[in-house]
Amino acid sequence: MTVGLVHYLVVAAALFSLGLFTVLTRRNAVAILMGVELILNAANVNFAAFSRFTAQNVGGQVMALFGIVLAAAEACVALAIVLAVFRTFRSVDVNDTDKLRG
Amino acid sequence: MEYQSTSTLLSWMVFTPLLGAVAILLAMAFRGTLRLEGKWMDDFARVVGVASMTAVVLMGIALYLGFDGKSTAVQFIHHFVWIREYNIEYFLGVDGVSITMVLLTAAVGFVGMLASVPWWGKLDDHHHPHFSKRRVPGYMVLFLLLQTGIMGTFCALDFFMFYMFWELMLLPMYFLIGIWGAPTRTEADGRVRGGPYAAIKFFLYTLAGSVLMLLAMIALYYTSGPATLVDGTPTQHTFNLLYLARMGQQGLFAGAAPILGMAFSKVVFVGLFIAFSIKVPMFPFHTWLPDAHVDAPTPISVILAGILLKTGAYGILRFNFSILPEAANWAAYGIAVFGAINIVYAAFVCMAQKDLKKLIAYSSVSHMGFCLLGFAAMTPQAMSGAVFVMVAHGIISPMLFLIAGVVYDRAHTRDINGFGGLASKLPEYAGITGLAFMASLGLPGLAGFVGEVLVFLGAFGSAIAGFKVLVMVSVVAVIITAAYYLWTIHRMFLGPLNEKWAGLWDMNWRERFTLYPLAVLTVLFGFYPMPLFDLMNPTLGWLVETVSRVGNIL
Amino acid sequence: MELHPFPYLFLIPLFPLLGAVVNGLFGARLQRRMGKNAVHALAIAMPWASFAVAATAFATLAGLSGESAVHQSLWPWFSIGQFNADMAFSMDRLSGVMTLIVTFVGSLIHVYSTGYMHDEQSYWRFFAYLNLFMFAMLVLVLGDSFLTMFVGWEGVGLCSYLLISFWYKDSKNAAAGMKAFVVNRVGDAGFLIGLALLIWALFPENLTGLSFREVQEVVTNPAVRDRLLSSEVFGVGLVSLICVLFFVGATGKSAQIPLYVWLPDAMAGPTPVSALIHAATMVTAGVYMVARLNFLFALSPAAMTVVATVGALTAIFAATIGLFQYDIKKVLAYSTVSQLGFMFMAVGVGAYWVGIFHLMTHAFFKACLFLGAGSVIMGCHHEQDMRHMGGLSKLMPVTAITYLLACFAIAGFPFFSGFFSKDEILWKVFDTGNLLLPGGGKLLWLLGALAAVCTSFYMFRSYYLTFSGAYRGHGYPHESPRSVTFVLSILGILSVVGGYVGLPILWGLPNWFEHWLEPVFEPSAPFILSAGGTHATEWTLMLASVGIALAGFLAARWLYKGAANPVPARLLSSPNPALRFVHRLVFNKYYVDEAYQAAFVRKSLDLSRVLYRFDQGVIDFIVNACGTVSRFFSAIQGWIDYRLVDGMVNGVATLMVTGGRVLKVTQTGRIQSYVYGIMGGAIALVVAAWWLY
Amino acid sequence: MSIADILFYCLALLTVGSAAWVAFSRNIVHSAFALLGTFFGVAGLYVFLSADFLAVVQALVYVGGILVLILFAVMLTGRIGDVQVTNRSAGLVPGLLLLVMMVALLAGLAVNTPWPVSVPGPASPTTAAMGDALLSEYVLPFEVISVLLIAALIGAVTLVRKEEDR
Repeated sequence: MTVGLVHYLVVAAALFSLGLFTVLTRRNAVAILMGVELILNAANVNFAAFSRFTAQNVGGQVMALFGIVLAAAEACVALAIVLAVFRTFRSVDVNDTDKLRG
Repeated sequence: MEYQSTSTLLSWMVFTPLLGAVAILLAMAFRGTLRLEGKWMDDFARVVGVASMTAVVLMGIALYLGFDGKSTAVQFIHHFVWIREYNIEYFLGVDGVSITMVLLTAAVGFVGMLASVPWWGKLDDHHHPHFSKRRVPGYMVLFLLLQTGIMGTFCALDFFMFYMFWELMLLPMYFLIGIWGAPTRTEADGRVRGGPYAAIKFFLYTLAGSVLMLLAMIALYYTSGPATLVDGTPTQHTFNLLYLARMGQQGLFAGAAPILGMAFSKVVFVGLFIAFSIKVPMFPFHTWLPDAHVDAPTPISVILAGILLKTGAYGILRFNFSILPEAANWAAYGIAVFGAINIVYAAFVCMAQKDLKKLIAYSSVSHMGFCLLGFAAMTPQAMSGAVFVMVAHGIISPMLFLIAGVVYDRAHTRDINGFGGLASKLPEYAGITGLAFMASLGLPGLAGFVGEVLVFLGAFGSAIAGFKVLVMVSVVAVIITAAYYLWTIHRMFLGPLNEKWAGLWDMNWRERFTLYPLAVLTVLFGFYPMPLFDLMNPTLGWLVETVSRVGNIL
Repeated sequence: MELHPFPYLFLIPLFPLLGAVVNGLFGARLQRRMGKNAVHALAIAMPWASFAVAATAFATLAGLSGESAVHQSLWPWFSIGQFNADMAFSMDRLSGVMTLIVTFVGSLIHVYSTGYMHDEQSYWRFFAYLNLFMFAMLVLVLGDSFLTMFVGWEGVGLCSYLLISFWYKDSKNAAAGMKAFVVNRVGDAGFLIGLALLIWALFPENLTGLSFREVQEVVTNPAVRDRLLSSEVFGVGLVSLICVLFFVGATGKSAQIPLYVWLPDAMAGPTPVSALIHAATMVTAGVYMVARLNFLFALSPAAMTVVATVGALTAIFAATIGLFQYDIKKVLAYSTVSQLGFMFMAVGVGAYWVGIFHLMTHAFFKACLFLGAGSVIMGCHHEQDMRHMGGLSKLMPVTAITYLLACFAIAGFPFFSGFFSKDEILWKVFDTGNLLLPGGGKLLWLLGALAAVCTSFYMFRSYYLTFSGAYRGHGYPHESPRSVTFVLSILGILSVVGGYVGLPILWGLPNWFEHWLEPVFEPSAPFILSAGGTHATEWTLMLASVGIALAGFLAARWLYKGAANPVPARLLSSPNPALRFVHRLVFNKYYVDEAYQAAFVRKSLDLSRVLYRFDQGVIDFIVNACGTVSRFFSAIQGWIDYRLVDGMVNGVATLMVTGGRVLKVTQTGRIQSYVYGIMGGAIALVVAAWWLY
Repeated sequence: MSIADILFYCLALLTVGSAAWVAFSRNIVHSAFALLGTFFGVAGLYVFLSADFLAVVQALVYVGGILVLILFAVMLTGRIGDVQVTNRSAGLVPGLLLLVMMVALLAGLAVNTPWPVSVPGPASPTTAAMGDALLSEYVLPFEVISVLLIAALIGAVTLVRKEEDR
């Protein structure tokens, strides 16, 4: 059956879930970042898919563009945090960094 | 536009003690600079106290000389608007009804002051400092405040002002009994008694009464008809007692809207009557008096018995009888019955007393019963007799309490059976006590008799037939009174001298200064009561005439 | 009744008052510094001075017309509307006689007291009280209005209280004094009610004042009299109720049947006191009062009957008790009660002047008897029991003679004063028609005669017991000093001569006394009826009374003359139990005292205790209960306030804390758990949105 | 089933597979490289969606920038030589459960909702259109994004500065 919007949505859903899974189950902060990146990509795929199949204009793609830019900024800051955390905690294990426990 | 100010003497009489009190307080405040320390401060307070009371007595004499007994009008008026919004006026005045009480207040106040000054005579207070040496400035300030309160109560002719002075009287008395009274003690049967207990009981009891008076005041204010303030501004309602009396006599309150379904004037009458009868004290409300007297220091008992009880009786005359004549007629027989109960019941209870002061307190209850009987009889003789009983009792009961004070200061006990044969050791004291007891039991030729016989003879002639029976019952009390007084003399003074009291010494000059003037007054009024009757007869006659003319239409 | 101003009238009561005040206030110092003579000099001078003034007043009175009175008004005492009484003295013929008796006998007794009380420490106090008593008695007698008389009336009661309990160190005397005063007060209460009734009955009849004159004018006016007689109070005739109430006052003062119990105990006082107060003056006040109100009493036969019968009963009752008393003063006390009974019998039947006449003669011989007894007591070193006396006639001749004269007088031997007055009484009683019971007079006469027999018997018994036979006492009795014997002799003579003032008309001799008092009792005269006794019956009665006197005398002489050492207590040891019971009953005064004590005194004490417990238990309990109840409620409010309201506030706080603690767990610090949270929330929202729409 | 569809499925499979590898791999380095596959897969998808400019930017920014950055991070923090570079995930079971539930939920949602699908036009270059859109319709977000980038830049620099001058 021809590739329609639904297919893209399913793929994006899969990407999103895998990303989420990574974030939840990984103990390494960097792995979590990777999960986040997967989630963001899923979102951008959806944007592009909708722009293509429903909006007939490039609005969706502009949003996706912004998504990418943001992802970059976010990754950069996140990694900076990870490095700072690594310097103070000597480890990137998420469980060790629970200083803010209540 | 009537009742314009004629003289400010009354204001001076009411507020001189207050000025004295303020002077003492100021001296207390600046005692550092004035170098008034300890003993000097006490003496200063005493001098100021005695000075202000002497001033009040002198003004009292001026008042007596200036007072025209013939007219029934109010004299020595000092009247100006005080709180305009509520038509409250500063209205002092004195007429036939209150002149005797004002003079009595001045006299007994002076005697009370003399009794609280420990000069002129030895005081045996080695183990417990005599009350007149403890915290003297405070005592003097409160004493003077009390005097202002009482004088104000008798002179005030504005209901609000009357109520204010009525409350002012309570507070100093509470402290005087509480602090300078007897220390707290637990009696044989475990009941806690003592100065503070008595003070609280007195204060709350009278306060409960004055709450009713407050309600009555407000009720009267809002049903009173149009009147004018002293500067002519017309008003819807009024606190002016004389206007209220005039309205009452024109039947305004008799026709007013009923309260809770009962006639207005009856409800207000009962409210006021209960408030005043607590002070009189009347039979069911009298139990505060013996406790207050037993635990109060001597001069306070003098003031309490001498004048404070009269405020209640005066209130009945000034408020219940003048403002609500119909209700007065309706309640006359009831009051008389309570009066008779007062007389006989208290006389019998006196027989069972072991404490001298309690005995005298109950005898006061019995004597004040005569006033009630006299008021209710509504005949000129009974009314004048009743007011005379108030004056006579106002002279005799201070004597009795001073006598109790003399023996208490020496022997530190008031248990009558504990004494015996004092006459041989204290002849002069026995003589003066004999005179006081005889006056109190109504021996002819002394002040007590004049009032009593007038009340008896006057009450006999009252329109209501039941009075004859009440008088006959009250005459029984005369016998019982004689019995318990003589029995007291017997147990205390006659018989062999109880060696325990061999060390007592006879009266000193302080006691003589206080007792002998009263003794002279008792004998004088016993043989020559006319000066007093000239003062009050016209007004009381007019009062009786107006009240009985209105008749019982409720 | 015209009034003649007599400016010195107030001096009569004033002198003794002055004496009393001076001795009272400064007596102790006077006695210490100037000795007892100064004290009694002043004290004696006063009554004699007032006697002198009384005599002059009496003289001026003699010059005036019958109804006139010497009057002086000092100052208005009461005046309220219609009700005014002045402090005024007036002496009409009746009070003139009384004043003379009082001042004369009083002065004599003052002289006597100097001897009797010679070694008494508080000598000045005795004379002060004695003078005070004279003042009170004179005010009573000279009092112009009911109230002024009442001043004297109670003043006398006070002085008798003071004098009876003069030796107060012994509480028995003090108790006797108290008893006297209280019993008098009971009488006075009756008097007051009577007075109130009288006043309010007369007020509508425009009574102007309370003086006897004004009351008499109003009552004697016929229209008023009829209205009074017809009106009733509590179902009893108004006038008779008033009179009976006044009579109650009289019984209190003059020790008649219901209220006589105080007189025998009053013997606890010094003998001159008994002589003056309980024989001559005070006790006669009741008779004077009834005589003074003759215009009232005459109106109601009921009241007169009551007075007469009570008098007769008292006479016979007291006389029987007197038979067996051993204390000489007790004998005389009961004899006084009995003689007073006679006086009231006389006054009760309307023979007022006879009552006053007997009052006068009684004053003389009873004072003489008492003073004689006093000198005997003094002689025997304060021994009052006759069983320890005897044979004193040789040792104390003057006392014995005067005592004998007085006994003859009281017994009613002819030509002695007692005979004239007592015989007249018995005749008037026999001959009266005023009593309710027509034959009543005869019955009362019989009682009177019996009492007369007993009187003469116990008087001579006392004479023989003390003066004849051997001396049974200890110590050596001696004759009293001259002041005592002088007074005794005067009184002895008077008790003989005193009667000649009122000789019976029967003997055709001028009866000055009746003539003198006749105008005073003129308003009651028309109402006094006689049962039409003839001269013959009068003669027979006179002989009968002589016989009575002789009978008593002989019986006493037979029983007690030359009393051997053991008093012949025949009656005591007599085998017949009934007689012994009678003797014990009479000796113990019919146990009246104990009855009164139990009935009235103890009952009123119990009542007062019950009322006091009621007062403390019930009323005070209620007051304190209000206190505790309000404290209880405030405690509840406090608890509510603390537990609930506060509880809620604290509850919220603890809620927050526990909530926080619970939520804290979620802050694990691990990021993934937060993401779980987010995811859980997101899914929940999606499901909810989907489920809802 | 046209060639394009088959190609699309392979590409989709590549993307999802590498994503799964990223999720499940033990070794952090392996997952980093797996991420590369995912990014290229997504770029391919963009091409299918005729979003050519987007595909290029994706490849450039994600692969060139973010992936390199992650690799750096992995290297810097991995403490090579740490034998047990265990990347053991914690709580595997709930994660899987959540994964399946999420996929089911989203896919179900995607399939069931009636998307207002309109037939897509021919694939046309979109760069010019995107440029116009950026500077006309989306100028505000464009400016904001630039500010954000600056802020991120500064933030990252301050975060990793050396300790001593703080």
